[in-house]
Amino acid sequence: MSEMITHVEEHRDDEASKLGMWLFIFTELLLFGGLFLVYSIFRAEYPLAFHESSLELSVTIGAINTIVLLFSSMTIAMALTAIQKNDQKRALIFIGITLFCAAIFLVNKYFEWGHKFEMKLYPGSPLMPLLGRGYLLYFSLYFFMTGLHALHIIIGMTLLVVCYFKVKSKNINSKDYVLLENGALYWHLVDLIWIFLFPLMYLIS
Amino acid sequence: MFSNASNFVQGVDSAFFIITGISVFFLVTLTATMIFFVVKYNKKKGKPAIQIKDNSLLEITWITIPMILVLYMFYIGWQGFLPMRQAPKDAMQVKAIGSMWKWTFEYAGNKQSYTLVLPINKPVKVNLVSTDVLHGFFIPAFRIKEDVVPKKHNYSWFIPGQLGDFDLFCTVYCGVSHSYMSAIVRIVNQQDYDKWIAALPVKKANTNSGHAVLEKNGCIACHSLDGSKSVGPTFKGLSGSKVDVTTNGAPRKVTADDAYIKTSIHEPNKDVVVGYPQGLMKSYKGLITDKDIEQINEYLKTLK
Amino acid sequence: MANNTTHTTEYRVLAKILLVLMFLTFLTISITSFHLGAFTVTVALLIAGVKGFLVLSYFMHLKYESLLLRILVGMVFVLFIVIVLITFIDYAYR
Amino acid sequence: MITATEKTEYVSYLDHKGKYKGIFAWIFATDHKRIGLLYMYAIMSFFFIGAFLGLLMKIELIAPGETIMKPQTYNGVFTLHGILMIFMVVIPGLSAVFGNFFLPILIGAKDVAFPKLNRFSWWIFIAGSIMAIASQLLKDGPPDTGWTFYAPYSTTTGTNVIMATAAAFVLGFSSILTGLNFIVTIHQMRAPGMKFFNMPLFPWALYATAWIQLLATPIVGITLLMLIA
Amino acid sequence: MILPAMGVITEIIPTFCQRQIYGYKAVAISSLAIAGVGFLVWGHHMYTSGMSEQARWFFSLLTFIVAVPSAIKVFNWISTMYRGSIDVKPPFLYAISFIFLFIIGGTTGLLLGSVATNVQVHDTSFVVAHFHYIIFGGMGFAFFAAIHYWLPKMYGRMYNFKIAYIAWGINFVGFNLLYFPQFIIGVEGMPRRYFDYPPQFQPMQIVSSIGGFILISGLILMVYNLVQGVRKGAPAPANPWHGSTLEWQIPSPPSLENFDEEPEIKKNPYDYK
Repeated sequence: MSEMITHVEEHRDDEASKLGMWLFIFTELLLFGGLFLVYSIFRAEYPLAFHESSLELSVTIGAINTIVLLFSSMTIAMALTAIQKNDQKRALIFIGITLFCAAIFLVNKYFEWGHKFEMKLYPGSPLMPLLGRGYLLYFSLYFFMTGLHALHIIIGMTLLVVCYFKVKSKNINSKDYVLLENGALYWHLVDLIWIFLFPLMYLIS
Repeated sequence: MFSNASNFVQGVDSAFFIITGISVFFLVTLTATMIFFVVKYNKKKGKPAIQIKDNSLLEITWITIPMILVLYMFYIGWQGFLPMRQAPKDAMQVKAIGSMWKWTFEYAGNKQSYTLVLPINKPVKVNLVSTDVLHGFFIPAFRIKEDVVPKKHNYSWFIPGQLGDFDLFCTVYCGVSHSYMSAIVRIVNQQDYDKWIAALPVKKANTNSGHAVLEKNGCIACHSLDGSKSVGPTFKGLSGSKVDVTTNGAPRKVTADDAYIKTSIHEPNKDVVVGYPQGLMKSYKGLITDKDIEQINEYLKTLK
Repeated sequence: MANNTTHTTEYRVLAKILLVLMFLTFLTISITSFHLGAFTVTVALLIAGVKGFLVLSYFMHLKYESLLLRILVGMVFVLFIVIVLITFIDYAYR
Repeated sequence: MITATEKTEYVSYLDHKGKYKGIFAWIFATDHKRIGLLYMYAIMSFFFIGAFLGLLMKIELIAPGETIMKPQTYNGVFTLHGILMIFMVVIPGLSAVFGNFFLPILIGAKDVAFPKLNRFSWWIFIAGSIMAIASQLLKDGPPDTGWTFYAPYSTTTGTNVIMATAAAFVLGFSSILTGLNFIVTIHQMRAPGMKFFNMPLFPWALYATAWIQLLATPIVGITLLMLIA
Repeated sequence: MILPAMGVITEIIPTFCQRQIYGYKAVAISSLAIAGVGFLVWGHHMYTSGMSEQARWFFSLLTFIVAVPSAIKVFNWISTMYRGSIDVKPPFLYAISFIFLFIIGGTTGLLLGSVATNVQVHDTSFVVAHFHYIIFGGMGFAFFAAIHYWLPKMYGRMYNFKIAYIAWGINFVGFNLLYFPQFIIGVEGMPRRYFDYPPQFQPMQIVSSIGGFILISGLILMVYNLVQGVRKGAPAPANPWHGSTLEWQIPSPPSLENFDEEPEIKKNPYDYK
């Protein structure tokens, strides 16, 4: 294979994987979009139950989590900036902060869920059939959507941990940082979903 | 040209014939052209192919013509359909109840029948109700069909125009005996109808609360109350009897006491009665409360 | 660095965006704590939309991406809105 | 310009010796042509199972009443026929087999944009298919809802509907990844000088299909999930 | 999902007519149009489910509109045959029977799309027949066309033509016998997914079942022929059909990375001779 072709293909690879990442983000957005649609249909059907159920959620924890996620989203964007400026040390710090924020988010989520379980507010609990179908739907959706979101956080964290070590071993550098870029894109997606999840689940009542 | 079994036959059938006519015309001409080309420009004739690129005028023609035709077909279809959703206010009201797997028709004055008997030339509005899952209310001869959706109001209306018996089918797949969920629609003269409705007994309400629980949860669809064999074992004489069951593949005999009935509701696939397939019933754990089960047990004891 | 056309966003810009986002979050929380009925939903979703737009265009660098990608992202959102509208038109009238 | 004359070192993809031997040379292949053939073998087998089930239904329907099977079996048979044919034959069908094999060739590329992802989607496809078939054989009996899983009937039957829906979900994921791969391939891997309107029409059709797969599958997936809820 | 099938047919027809496709851009853009509108027509499956009038109107219209780009494609295929030099080989036979079956499937689709007639035929075996004409007659036959067309390229071997013609004949007859009667009983009111049915439908059911047996024997014969071709068929040349797209310019079967050199790209996609 000639030298020229190799060069051309490397050039294209980065663009390709970024485009691929974006396409994947589209499907993710529509997946959650579909869930939002389901949510709004059931909400229209059982307005009262949804209203009362959403009062059970703690706005404080939700708000803290929102801020934590927004902050982490910024730090990961900064990590990318740092890499682009060939500043390895700062990049590592920023990725570290992001991972730390993600951990805080999950811990918060753990306490929030634990509280729900204590109050027997989960699908399949003995309390649920007594509350009626609207409540059951609300909490099913709540656990499913936040659960799916938490799953995305974990996937995103794994991706960022990989990025962290690759930055450390200089496999990600100012010349080749498409993996970090994609990881960051994914992390922003997680943030983006939460931006919509938070008001819908916690605030509107 | 059209039968006048109901007032919709003409609208639906004329739409049907026009669309079919256009379709057949296209099918025949296009196929004929295709075969003609295959023969005429066959390679065996040895003529070389002539390259022709596109011709905008031709392209636009065959975008426009189908477009117009399609819009026309849409229009007549819409015209045929419109009256179906506009039931006259003075129409006679009948309630059709679809449940697994039978149709029940309720007339004014709490009268119930399993055959839909209607007077000729009189508009009827059929209110469709489902007690369990989706069903379909379909009378082919009348050209009407509506889905019967649980917990939602839906209706159908028509003016029967011909005496005789017609088939009524369920068109939405609803389980094992879906294909047996049919009924007869009988169109009679006004006098015969009056006579028939007068003879129809008023429905006796079953006030037993256990019975109500069974009905509400759709148990009776599969478990008969009169001893006949259905999808599942009958309830008649069940309470206290000895039952042959298969537990984890091993046959054994159990007494159908209260505990057995509770297990059967919570874990229907644990003890499966011999002669019935496994997996047909889902667990009702969490759907029927312990209190309801007590009432069911009380009621079953009365079924001897 | 011919193989990557990504724009480098300065730290300062990112920090500013974060401040705006935080502000919007508090705005949503305070607005929804008044009971304004159907209005609340609209405002909350509107603010969420603005936040989403900011995240997309600055954090995700969409502002500096190729036109193709921007059109695609726009189309996905338009598509989603169309689906929502269809569902609700159907839902509202049945 | 490449001519059909064979070069001395020309080795066809079928004879190529890679890292793996025997059957693993296929299962671990990243070559789009081998993956295309893998899809073809799988899909043809499912097609014949499906066709056989269809034949069983036709035998049953040859006369009114019970001919060779019970109603419950019949319902299971047409459900399995639908699931097999729709999710495992028709939806992947042409695009996975011939799209994989010929898309890169038609646009003058060496392979698809993400060969490993391509192999991964085949694995997922097989995993989903195994789940779909397993849902028929496990102890609660085959689902009897038809391939559209009409709610609310599907929520009241005691059969393995959840497993079957999950299988459809997994298969959908596979087709999303394939669609994604094709779109990126068409955008980024065209041979130098080939514009969009220089592509043959088969890639065009695949391009349009890939977008549908990418955008419609998540929504369909959600509606499936709604049925479980 | 019919789109790739149309794509395959658009490749096969020009090759066997020795002509380039008529109206390249129209075909390409109609693909996108079908994809766009097709995305929104899922609603036509739920007419009778008591959906709102507005929504019924909307979905019916969309369903009709899909017909237009499909019709454009059919017209373009047929005019590609005009003044060509047509070489009737198995892939071409499958391709034109695809067009035939697709027209039937498509026009019966119009009957389903029209709200009035939909009420009559929805959820009957008419739908089953329509569905199979589109999916099996369309997708399936396009799949068979594609196998017959590209098999020499994939394996570098050729199958037996005579058996391929016979298998095609059996498939075509069997297919129509199997599904056409279902249109008739569908209009008469036979609901789908019925295990049992009233006796007036029996004659057509028998015809249909016989068609089923014929079709499956044709399929078995076809696959047998293809497998034999792969195992011990005569070696196939690089370009057996005198095709004019890129894939025929490389050896059969292709090498691992398809092109040993960067291919030269021509302005017209059908100029590689």
